[in-house]
Amino acid sequence: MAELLAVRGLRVDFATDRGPAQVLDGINLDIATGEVVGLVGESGCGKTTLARAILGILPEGAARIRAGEVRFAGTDLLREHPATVNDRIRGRAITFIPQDPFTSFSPLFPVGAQIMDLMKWKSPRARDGDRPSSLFARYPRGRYRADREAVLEILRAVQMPEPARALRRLPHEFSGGQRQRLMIAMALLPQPDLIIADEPTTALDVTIQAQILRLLRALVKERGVSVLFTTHDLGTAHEICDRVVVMYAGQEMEAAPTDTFFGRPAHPYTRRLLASVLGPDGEIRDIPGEVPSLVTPPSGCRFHPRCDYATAECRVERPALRALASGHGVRCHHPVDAPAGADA
Amino acid sequence: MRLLALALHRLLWFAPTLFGLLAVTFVISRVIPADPVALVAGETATPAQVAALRRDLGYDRPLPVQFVVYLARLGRGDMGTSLFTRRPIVEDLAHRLPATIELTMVAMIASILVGVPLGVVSALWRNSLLDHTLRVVTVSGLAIASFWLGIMLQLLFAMRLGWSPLNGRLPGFPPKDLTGFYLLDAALTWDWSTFGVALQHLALPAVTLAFPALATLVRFTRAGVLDAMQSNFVLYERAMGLPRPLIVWKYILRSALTSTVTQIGLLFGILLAGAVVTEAVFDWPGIGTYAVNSILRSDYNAVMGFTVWAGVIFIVVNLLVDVAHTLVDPRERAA
Amino acid sequence: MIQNVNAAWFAVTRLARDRSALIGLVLIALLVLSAVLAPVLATHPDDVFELHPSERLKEPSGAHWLGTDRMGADVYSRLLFGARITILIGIIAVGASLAIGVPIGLVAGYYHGWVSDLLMRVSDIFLAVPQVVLAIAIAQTLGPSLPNVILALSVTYWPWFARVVYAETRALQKEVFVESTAALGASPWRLTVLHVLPNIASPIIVRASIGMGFTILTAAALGFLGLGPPPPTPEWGRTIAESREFLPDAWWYAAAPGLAIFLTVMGFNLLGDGLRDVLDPRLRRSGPARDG
Amino acid sequence: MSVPAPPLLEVVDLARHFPLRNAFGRRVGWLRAVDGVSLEVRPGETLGLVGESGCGKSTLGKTVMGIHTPTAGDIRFAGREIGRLSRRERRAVAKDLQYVYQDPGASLDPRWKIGPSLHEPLRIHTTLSRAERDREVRAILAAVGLPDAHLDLYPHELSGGQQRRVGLARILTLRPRLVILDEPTSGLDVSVQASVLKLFRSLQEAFALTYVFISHDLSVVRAMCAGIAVMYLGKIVELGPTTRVFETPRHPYTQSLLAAVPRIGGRRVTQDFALEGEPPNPGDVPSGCRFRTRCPLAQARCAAEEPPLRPLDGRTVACHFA
Repeated sequence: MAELLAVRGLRVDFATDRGPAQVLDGINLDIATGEVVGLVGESGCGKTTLARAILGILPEGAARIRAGEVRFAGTDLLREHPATVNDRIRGRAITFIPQDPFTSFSPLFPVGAQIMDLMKWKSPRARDGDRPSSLFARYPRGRYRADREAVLEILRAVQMPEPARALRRLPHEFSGGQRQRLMIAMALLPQPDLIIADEPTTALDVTIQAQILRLLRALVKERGVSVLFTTHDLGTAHEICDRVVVMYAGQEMEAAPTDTFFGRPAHPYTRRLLASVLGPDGEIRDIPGEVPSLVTPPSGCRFHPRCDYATAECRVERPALRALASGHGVRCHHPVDAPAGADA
Repeated sequence: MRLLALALHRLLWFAPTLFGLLAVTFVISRVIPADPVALVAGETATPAQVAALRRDLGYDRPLPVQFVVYLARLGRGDMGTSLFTRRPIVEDLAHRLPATIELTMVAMIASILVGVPLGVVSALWRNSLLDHTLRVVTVSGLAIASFWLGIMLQLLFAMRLGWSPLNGRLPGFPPKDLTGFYLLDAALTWDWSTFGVALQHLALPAVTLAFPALATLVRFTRAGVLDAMQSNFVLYERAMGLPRPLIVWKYILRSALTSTVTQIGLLFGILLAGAVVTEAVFDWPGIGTYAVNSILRSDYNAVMGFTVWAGVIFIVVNLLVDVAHTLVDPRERAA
Repeated sequence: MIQNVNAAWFAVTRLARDRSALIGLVLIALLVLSAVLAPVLATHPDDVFELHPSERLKEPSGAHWLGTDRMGADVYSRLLFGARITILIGIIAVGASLAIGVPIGLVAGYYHGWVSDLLMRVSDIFLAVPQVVLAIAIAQTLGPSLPNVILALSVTYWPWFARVVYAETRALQKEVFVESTAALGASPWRLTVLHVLPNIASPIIVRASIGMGFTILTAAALGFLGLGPPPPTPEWGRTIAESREFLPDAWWYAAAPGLAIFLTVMGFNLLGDGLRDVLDPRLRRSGPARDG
Repeated sequence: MSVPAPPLLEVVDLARHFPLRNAFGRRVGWLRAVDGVSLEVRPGETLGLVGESGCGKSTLGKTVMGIHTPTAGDIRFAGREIGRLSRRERRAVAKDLQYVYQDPGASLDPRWKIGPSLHEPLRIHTTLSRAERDREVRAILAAVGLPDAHLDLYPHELSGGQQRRVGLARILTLRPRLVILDEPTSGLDVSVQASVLKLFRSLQEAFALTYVFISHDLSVVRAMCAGIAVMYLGKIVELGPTTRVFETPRHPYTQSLLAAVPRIGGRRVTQDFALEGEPPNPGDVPSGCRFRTRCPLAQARCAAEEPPLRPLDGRTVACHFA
């Protein structure tokens, strides 16, 4: 499969009262065309920061990119001219599905107005000469009609009842599930190559989540769009992803195709994490210790203070990413080679 | 529909609030050490004359009775007679109302037109030199005594530089009386020289009055914009690469204005309170001067009249603000 | 107790780091200093009561730093003594407003029903008319004197505190710790006095600081209109009114007390803003965006 | 089999309705958050209350706790009716019946040190001396696994996990008999969730607690509870032993709910997830069976007739066609 996105050695610091926190510490991530990649990890592991760094919307002032590159279809987005990225990449080649569909619409405008604002600038039919040059420029008539047709069609695709009427309604008149359907529609409208979905089902009830996951996977597979799907819920990752990357304290610990990731996880953290998911046996297994501070992270491997397999080497030497099999990488000195659950 | 419901709901509170306000003012104005009747009758009046006058004015009856009589008259639009000018207070007030409204409106419009954009810009470039400068200006605006600011402006622009008249509303004859607002009347009758003179007279009091209101508006707008910039929908719009001017001047500004609109009621309070003192400084022939003079002369019917007027204006403005808020925020409008 | 002292000290050091709050603190310190040390700092301490017709309306000079007034008194010395009146008015009026407004706001905020509706309606009535108007009416009714000015300001300012306390109490009732302490079986008295009040102290303190400034402004306006303490009390607002007939020549006569009012009110406003930033954790700058 | 212990908590036909008002403040209808719920909890048992947002499970918990007053029905705690007590009497019941919020850490007053916060329940409900209270507080603190030194700290000086333990300790100082846990693991990461659940289990043993466990997370309820009540729009649709309900769910809603949970390993469960639509507005519930608008089995009878809970296969189910 062709490489679409490649993040290499990305380091991002956040200013805090106690000094800079290394929220992303030399992270790598690959997404191939048409692939759904899950980015899993616990609160504070940096998955949202990574998603925002790729989009280029880290909080100004607080966040600082120290090193690395974000290569998208050959260009390094971090070094490309910001105006060009905003114009051609963001909202066109890469789109976004936010975590909270309740607050991601402006409450003051009908959703139709907000969708058409997006289309005015980000419609796939907008050629360079056809794009409005300023804020007050008119929406080209012919394109408006075509764009509106496309909007109605995509609303039908996300199973929004009465699409034409829905456009006239205000965001608060929709349920959470419907709003997330609108968000998915807006992410698909510019016909992007990559969608970044940041915990898009966390705020939803389980039956609605199931509907949304089913819908999202069907739509992106049908259109061949790549997706980066961040979640803290391993079950959700299993449902939707082709490949899963697990993060811990700002680093990727393991990346593997979904079956391998859940079937033969090699990193001790991954194995512990999977074991803590409640199964039908009623066993409860936690991970001893707490997530480390990112201001003063542990030396060597960041997981070593909580790891059963830690040796002197782990305390001193930071493990490099190593390939166990095709598409299966692990950042560990002592990867485990056994099916999941064998050591639990 | 929802709008109507809201307006009616507000009106339900109108009567009790006004009643309470009247009761408070009435008690304050009648339980007084000085005897207004004796004051009106003059120093040379005999006790019999004073007593006759007291009976005339109805001041000899028990307080609750006086209050009921007053309310009944008020219901017919009769606020009584000024003890001092001996004219109906309704007439006095109506005569002076346009001057105050003209001054207040000009100050209000000026502070909105200047304050809102400054607030937005200040938030967009926060911690810039401009932001810091504006912060000093706004903090000053709320710390300065408006009567002193007025005097200093008079000192500089009227006395030293001679750029503007010292006080008053207009020398000579006013323009043809259409609305009572000189600026408007002059413009309507195409009398641009009168317009200019009226504007000159209006400038200093309007600036004096507008300054604290402007400071309040800048602060609220700045806070509102900063709030909106933190919201998730702005993050989403940035993530989708929408042009920054669109995000700022459409989505953020609109969101910030919904809360600023609410502040306009407060703003009006600042202006009305300011008008009382500002008019006194500039000899502006409006309600404020009338109120101050009436108070100083213990002309209690007139004081009551002013209080009723101020209370009604206030309640009505708050009602309008609620309605405006509903218009600005479509969530409120939806059935 | 020690913890409280530490907490207070912590707040002060944080305040000192906020530049505008620091300026506010310095201005207020200067005001208090001038008031307390007025007899020492004044170059002509007796001028508060004495007349020197020969020295009338002298320009600022080495002998009279801020010039003299229509009675020939030293403007600078009278300003210092005026600071005492200003502080007195501010503290007593705000203190009395707190004493009336806070309990009313607490009761109205904690209980739901007609009593709280009534209490809030009453404070709304007071808020319906500009404070300065109501204060003028009351001060005039009672006659111009210092206690009457303070009374007029207290009677008209308490509703602001009642409103703030009411709103904060209502907001706090939705907090989990209040609801859970109630579920634990705590009595209303315990809940309001031991839990609610300490947690709404910050907005009350902030409001009190800004209220000091506001009250001082209103008091000056009353003085300006001739409703303040009668002469020869060196009240700042009255001084400005007196100076008007000698303008534009005796500009210092009008400028100096106005500046004094401005700096004083500015001090309280800046301090209030700074306190809001320091005491209100909701407005504290947050750390990095949290995941999840 | 011996005679079962009498239930500690008995809820009979409990209802809690909230008035819906229009813009004029006039009542235009009722939101029937809890509408005729009956259940029993025996001493030492853990009953799970599951359902999606808006199903009324939290309202049920808060009504039992006395935070809401019941619109109708009885709440019997240890044989005594507690739904209609005066406020003062009701406060006294709090000693035996406690409620744990979603984040127990948030139940601590931010301006109070841990020590006074832990003493407070004992000051309210007992006449113990300071020294006796202190002994009790230290014992409980040890039971939740925290050192004495924490007594002198403020909540914000503790980590989130420690705050949660203190919040639980505060409730346990009264040695309650029944504890209602309201979504205690919602929003937690799986590894943290595991340690919290472990703590609940050990405390239940140490203090002989009875739990009512409210959660939207089926796997958590499955791990923690012996019995389970599934709620939909203010009603219980299925009630029975957890293993039975999970292995052979009989109500179509329970079936959908279980089918919607993503599972690790095997095939994707959402691929063939069948339930369509969203729950209706709880202010305007459908006639008859409330689930019929989304139910794959719905027939004419379901709109006309409300299905009662009836015993079936070792549990009770409210469905005509289960």
